[in-house]
Amino acid sequence: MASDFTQQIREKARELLEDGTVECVIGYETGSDGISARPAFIYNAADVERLVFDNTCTHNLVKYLLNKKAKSTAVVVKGCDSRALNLLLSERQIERDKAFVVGVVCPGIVESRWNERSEQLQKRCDWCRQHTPVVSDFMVGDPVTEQPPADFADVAEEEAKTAEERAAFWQQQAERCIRCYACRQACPGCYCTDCFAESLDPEWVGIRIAPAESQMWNTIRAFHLAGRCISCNECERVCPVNLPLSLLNRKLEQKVLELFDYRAGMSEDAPAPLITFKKDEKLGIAE
Amino acid sequence: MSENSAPLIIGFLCNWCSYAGADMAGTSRAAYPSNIRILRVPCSGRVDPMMIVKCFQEGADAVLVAGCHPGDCHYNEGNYYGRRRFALLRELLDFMGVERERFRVEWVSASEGKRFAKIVTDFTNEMTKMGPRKAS
Amino acid sequence: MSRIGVFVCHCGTNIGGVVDVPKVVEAAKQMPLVVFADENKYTCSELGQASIRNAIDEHRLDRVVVAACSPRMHENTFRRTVAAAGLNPYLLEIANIREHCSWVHSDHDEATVKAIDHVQMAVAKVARHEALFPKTIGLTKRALVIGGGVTGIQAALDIAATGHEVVLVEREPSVGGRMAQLDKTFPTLDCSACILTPKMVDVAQHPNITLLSYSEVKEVRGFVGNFEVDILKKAKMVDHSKCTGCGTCWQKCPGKVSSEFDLGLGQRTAIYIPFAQAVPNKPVIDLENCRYQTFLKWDESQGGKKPPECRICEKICPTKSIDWEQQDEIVTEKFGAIVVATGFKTFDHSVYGEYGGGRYPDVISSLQLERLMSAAGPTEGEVVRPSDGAHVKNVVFVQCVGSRDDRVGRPYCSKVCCMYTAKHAIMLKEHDPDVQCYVFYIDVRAGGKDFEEFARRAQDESGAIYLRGRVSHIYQDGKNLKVLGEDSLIGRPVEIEADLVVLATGMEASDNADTLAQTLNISYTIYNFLIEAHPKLRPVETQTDGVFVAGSAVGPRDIPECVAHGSAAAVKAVALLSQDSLKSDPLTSIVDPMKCVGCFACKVVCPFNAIEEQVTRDKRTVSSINENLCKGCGLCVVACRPGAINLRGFTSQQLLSEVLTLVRE
Amino acid sequence: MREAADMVDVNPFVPFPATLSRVVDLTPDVKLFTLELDNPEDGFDYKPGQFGFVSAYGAGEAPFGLTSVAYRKEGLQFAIRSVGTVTYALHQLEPGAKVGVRGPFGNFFPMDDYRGRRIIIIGGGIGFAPLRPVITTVLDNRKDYAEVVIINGARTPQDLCFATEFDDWAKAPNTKVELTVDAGDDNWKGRTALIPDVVADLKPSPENAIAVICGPPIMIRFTLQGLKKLGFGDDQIVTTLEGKMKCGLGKCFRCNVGEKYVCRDGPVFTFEQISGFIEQF
Amino acid sequence: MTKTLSKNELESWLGNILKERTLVAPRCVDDLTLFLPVASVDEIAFDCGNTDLSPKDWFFPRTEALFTAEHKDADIEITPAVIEQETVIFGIRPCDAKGIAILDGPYLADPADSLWAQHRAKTTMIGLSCSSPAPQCFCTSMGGAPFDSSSVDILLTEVNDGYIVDAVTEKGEKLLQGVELKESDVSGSVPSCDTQVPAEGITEAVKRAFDDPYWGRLADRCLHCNICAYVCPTCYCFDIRDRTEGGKIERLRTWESCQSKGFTKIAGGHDPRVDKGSRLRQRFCHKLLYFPEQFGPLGCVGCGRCVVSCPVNIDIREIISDVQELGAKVGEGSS
Repeated sequence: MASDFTQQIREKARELLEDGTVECVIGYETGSDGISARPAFIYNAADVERLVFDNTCTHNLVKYLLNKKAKSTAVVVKGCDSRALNLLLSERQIERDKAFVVGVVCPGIVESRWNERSEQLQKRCDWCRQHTPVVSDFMVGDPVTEQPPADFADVAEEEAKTAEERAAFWQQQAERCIRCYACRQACPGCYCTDCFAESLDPEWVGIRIAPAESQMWNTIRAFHLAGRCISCNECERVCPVNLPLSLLNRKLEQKVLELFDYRAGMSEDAPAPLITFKKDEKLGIAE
Repeated sequence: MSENSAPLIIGFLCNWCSYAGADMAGTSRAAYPSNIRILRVPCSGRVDPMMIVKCFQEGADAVLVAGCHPGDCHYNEGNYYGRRRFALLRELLDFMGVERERFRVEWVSASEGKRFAKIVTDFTNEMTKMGPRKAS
Repeated sequence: MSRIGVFVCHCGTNIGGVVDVPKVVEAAKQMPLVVFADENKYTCSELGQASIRNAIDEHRLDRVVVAACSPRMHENTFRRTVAAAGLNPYLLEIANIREHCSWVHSDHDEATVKAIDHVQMAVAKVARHEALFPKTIGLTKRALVIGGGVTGIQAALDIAATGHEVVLVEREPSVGGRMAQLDKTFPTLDCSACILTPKMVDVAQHPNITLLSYSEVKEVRGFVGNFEVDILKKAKMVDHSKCTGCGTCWQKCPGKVSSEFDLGLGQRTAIYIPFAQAVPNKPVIDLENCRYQTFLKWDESQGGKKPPECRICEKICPTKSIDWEQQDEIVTEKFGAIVVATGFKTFDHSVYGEYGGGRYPDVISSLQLERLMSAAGPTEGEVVRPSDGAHVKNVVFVQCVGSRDDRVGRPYCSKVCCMYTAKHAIMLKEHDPDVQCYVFYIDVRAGGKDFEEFARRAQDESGAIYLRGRVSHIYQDGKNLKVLGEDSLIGRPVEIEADLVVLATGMEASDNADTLAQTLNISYTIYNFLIEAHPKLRPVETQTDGVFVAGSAVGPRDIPECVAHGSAAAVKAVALLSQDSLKSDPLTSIVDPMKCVGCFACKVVCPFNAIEEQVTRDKRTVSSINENLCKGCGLCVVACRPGAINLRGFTSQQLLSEVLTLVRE
Repeated sequence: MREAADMVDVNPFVPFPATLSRVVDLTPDVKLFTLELDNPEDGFDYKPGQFGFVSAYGAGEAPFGLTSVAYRKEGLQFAIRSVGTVTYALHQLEPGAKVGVRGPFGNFFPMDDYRGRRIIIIGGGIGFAPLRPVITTVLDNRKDYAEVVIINGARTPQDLCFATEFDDWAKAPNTKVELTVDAGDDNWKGRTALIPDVVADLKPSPENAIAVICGPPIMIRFTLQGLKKLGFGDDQIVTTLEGKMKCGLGKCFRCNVGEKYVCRDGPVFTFEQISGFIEQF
Repeated sequence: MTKTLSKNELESWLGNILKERTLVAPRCVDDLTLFLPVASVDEIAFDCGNTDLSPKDWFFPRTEALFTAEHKDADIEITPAVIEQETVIFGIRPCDAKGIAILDGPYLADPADSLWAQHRAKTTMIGLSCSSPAPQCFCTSMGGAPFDSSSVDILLTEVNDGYIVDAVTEKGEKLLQGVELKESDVSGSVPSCDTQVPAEGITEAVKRAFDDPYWGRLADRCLHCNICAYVCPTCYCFDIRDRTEGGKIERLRTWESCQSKGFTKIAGGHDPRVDKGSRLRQRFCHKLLYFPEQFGPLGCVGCGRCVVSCPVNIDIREIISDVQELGAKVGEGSS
């Protein structure tokens, strides 16, 4: 399967580069450990043989489309990642006609780190209900009927704790955070040129690399993604100190689903829940 | 934190309904505990969730946001957006250990002075019972 | 350089009695950037204000904090005070230590602590205030009135009377609206046409009024004082500049169709004026039913014999006014104010299956009865049965058809039905003493000058029999109708044989009221009635400055109310137009184009369409605020993740520094 | 090398305590701050072109070129434009306010080497500020230098720094002062042109000359080209670079251009040196 | 002859140390190993691999007050930060220790950074030879070795029944005073770190490849996530800002990264290093060109943390070989 996907992607890439449809193809290639994939930028048809697709292709390449300079780019996009396309289209951050989407029906992605590759599927794959891309110009693999995703057991588990325990838990996580902002840099939904976290005036987040600031950062990061997070889980994957960031996103995802019956990035035109409203909705606020 | 061990409550009141409601509480001498500190904002929809998180992160014990009743917003829609933001924010805060009780949203009209006083009184008592925030 | 002065008010004993004012003053002196602090017995008094002005000079204060009563009380007073001393009025902040402190707290120490905190917050905020200047914008001293019913006519005439230009847009070929269709008006029974027609003529002749009949409003751009409106002028096919309204054409036109004005009870020609007293009294051609058009549209393939070319009107027109080339055209006009008076339409009773669902010709609506009664109507005032033209003897009136009825989604009361039904009963009796009227009602609502007397008159003098109860069923029985109902007062079923049944159909918002509301960005109810800015205190204003509403477009109203509201709206419009320039509140949002990422969440949430798109030098599309539309709610500020938008007077910096004084001290 | 243990005492990040003695508005958004050290024995001997960090406690510190000359003993002067949080905070301060100052840092204009040479001083906007000490030094020792041309440009007449001193400068023998703005106003008598155009128009001779220029990057680029057209060699054109700095001590390596530290090896460089840098500036 | 210490003796020794000093050692927190203070010896993860974050935190803390200032009436009173606490770091790897040591270059150069100096003076490093170099390690290529003792005060080398103890410095000697060391002739067999990276002459190569489009291409996939800088033992970029609370002003220094956007943006708005390529190049040039030119050693010690942590697999070892090739090519071109 994988080898077959790889072939299809290479052929399409060659075609697109040769006929000048795109200047660059963003895909995956084998990394320096020889066993896991990394993002690859292919500019010449001659280099398409570098492209691969396997179950270590974890990166959400949509992030790279935010680089506005690229004129026309083809990008290899898994089902989950593809939701980011809708998000960015609806927020007018990318232009549809500049991006050629090579959609890949996702076979599921395994936990892998540099030089470590398990056969264990990533947890986001259990949550995933979008193995088939929602946007694509060329589809690799046959669309599958989506299975209902795993429930929010992880969230429930956290909620089972007392508030005090939760506070302590997050405090302890915050102590680890080094404020590198990798979570932000990897997130396709984080594209602000000036992030609130670096604003000096108003200074929302102080300079200290300390729990209070880290919590402020992580809370607002999550909230800015409320109803926008497409749960590709890149933030958590890249975190060098393994903060359970997905818990926050998931909590909000769950609530957004429950209160607004909304799932981010499923369509280009459905307005994100926080920029719309229903007059008579009951949200458990001041009722 | 406020000087005394009593809880520090920060209140964001929309100018058109709730701030006026608090004024009404004054004119009708409806007494309530003095812990609350009131900021005037044009609309409950102007209250940035970041501001609320900041309050808690900096050690406030509780936050009250009060705005016009749904349908009465001076700007027609402000409180509807606010309602959605706050509904989510409260969940997130609670999830991170800031008990949902500590973040209250109320609709208070300009005529509900007594009610405003009651809300603040109840809120303050509840917060005193809960005691100061534990972590961070 | 910030040099802040703090003025703490005793307000007699109102504040001083609880808050230790001298202590607050001392605390204020220690606050950063505060160079002066003092107390006053009554800061709002001339004495108190003078002390502020003096201190501003003496201590070169550039910002002022007044700790006193609610800003809602005296903010403007003190803005004027500092302005008088040469400071920008927006470099002032009020600390509310009366309503929010001394009046609600009894413990002196606690109240004093809180007062100090509130002063500290005000100081922190005022330090970040910036001088703001209201923008003055010019305005077009013309008004647009949408809707040529009695309300619109009244508004147009009143505005025109003050010397301002008015454009009156009417969808139909003639002004007059519903009132023109009425025979008499309650409770005075004066002839509707007789009192309306003169006003219609005035409109046509008034030098300040341009009447655009057979036209509709399509687009509205701009803002108060500076609206730009696209108006669709439907092709009349008749050059009104030549036409003299002699009437030859519509007398000779062979294309006959049922008349909208007479609600299907009469006929009109294809080239027509809706009714005799129409204004303008010049015809339009209804292309649907014009024979020449059918001739043009005809093609061999469909077979049959070629229809005649007709063009009779063209041939006989003495002034050669028929213009087959005319096209719909869009004209764009500028206005300073807009009055919306789109009126109402009557409820379509065909949804009531039990009343025959519109199948029985002799079950008619009360408006149809008006046409039958009207001397200018299809029967020249003879009240006869549509089915066979027989004179009527037994007439049953059914109230609340499409009113106070949840089943048909019309829970509201249409307000006028009780009275016009009484009027009908009285009039029918006058037409023919042998007539017997029965009225099935739920309540008789006769609140209004001489209304109750009028309703009684229908029963006492005209002998109408009022039966309290709903009609359960109406069916054709031979030539006549059987009306089954219940007299709930005696709790017995009643059956009445009637030769005419009149349904008191309620009022509904006119067609496309909602679309128009959207183009004007004003809100409307689920019944598409327009919503006023405040139901009691701002009855003709709307949430959109410069747009006013009047008449039954807002809800069921009778003629005097409509006229009154028409005049009211006119006054508001004139009050606006008689200014030489408008001042825009400077407390609006501003965008930092460098930070804006162009996601336009702000544009989505803005209730006032104040967010515009702008392309920067480096080719990015970013938001910019139309300060004339922005009302300063700050929704966009919160929607803006990168913090590119801020709200003057309530900037994030200011709110944050207020908060920090509380938590970081 | 010395043991860490021997270097623990002096904390180079602690500023000298100083007091604002004078604050003068130069332009709508530039103020001239004069600082007096609270403890003169701290010593702060500096040369034209050097810079210091000024602290507004609570807001932070930022580097500014000194606009005064040490020998005049007029206090430490900095022309500061309100652009960020620190400068904003400084602009809020009044005479008497306590501030901090670190320095002097960096190299300086080798005024002695310039003796006997023709000096062309070209400054744009706030970039003119660090050139003022050069002007003062040259004019105070007028005879030591040949012809002097001063070109000061800004967006508008109001934005010209040190306007009050132009006349005195112009009075000095064999000294020309040229003012230019992008957009003049009704009572503007001077030129309305871009600095590079003014240079092209004046055609200063490169012979035995030194051109000292400072201003926004674009202005520097085009002025540089202009001067080279006139025959100036890279070694005859000197500028003072601006880099993002945090320490001024050659530690944080934020201001580096290639292997060079603007704060320690600079800020004064000839274009001969700059073109030698591995990294483009 | 070598001196040795049994596991138990080691533990009791460490136990004594943490009585009067802060003992920092590798500790397992969830699924991470970090250098953290330990309250008791059994918290120490003795046989962990390389820690996830480098120990630089204990010399160059992620957040540190340079001094505090307080308004005293009309005056401002300044108190420079002083590091009182004596600290012992146990289990530091030779590569990490070297990382700290080479930072003396910039930090102790005149004028010395007194805080760094204090941390260095107050901290004793008990190194632990690298018994099993990880696949990402390449210390030997960077002039280090798994058993390099040059940068620690004491080097322990694990042997079957304990540790060989090598007191390198006076400080180390002091710390060992009163500890019973056995004489023995065991010799620690230390594996070499076999990943070879062609670092020979890399400085010259980088110079030649400086303007090559290579950097831009490499930056294509870079997220500028700063992880490399934050996990690196030799990255020492910092930011400085004030923080006020309750009238007390702290001037704080915190970690930063040359990879973050606007790192070099000046107040006027100009940013000499806007494009991703030049930003990424800055990091490698600093380590492989600028640092060695100024201070001698390469600015990389081959701990391999960035190799493992980089979410997009930007692998410095790959870069070094690429640049060598490029350099060679350019070299030919020019000659």
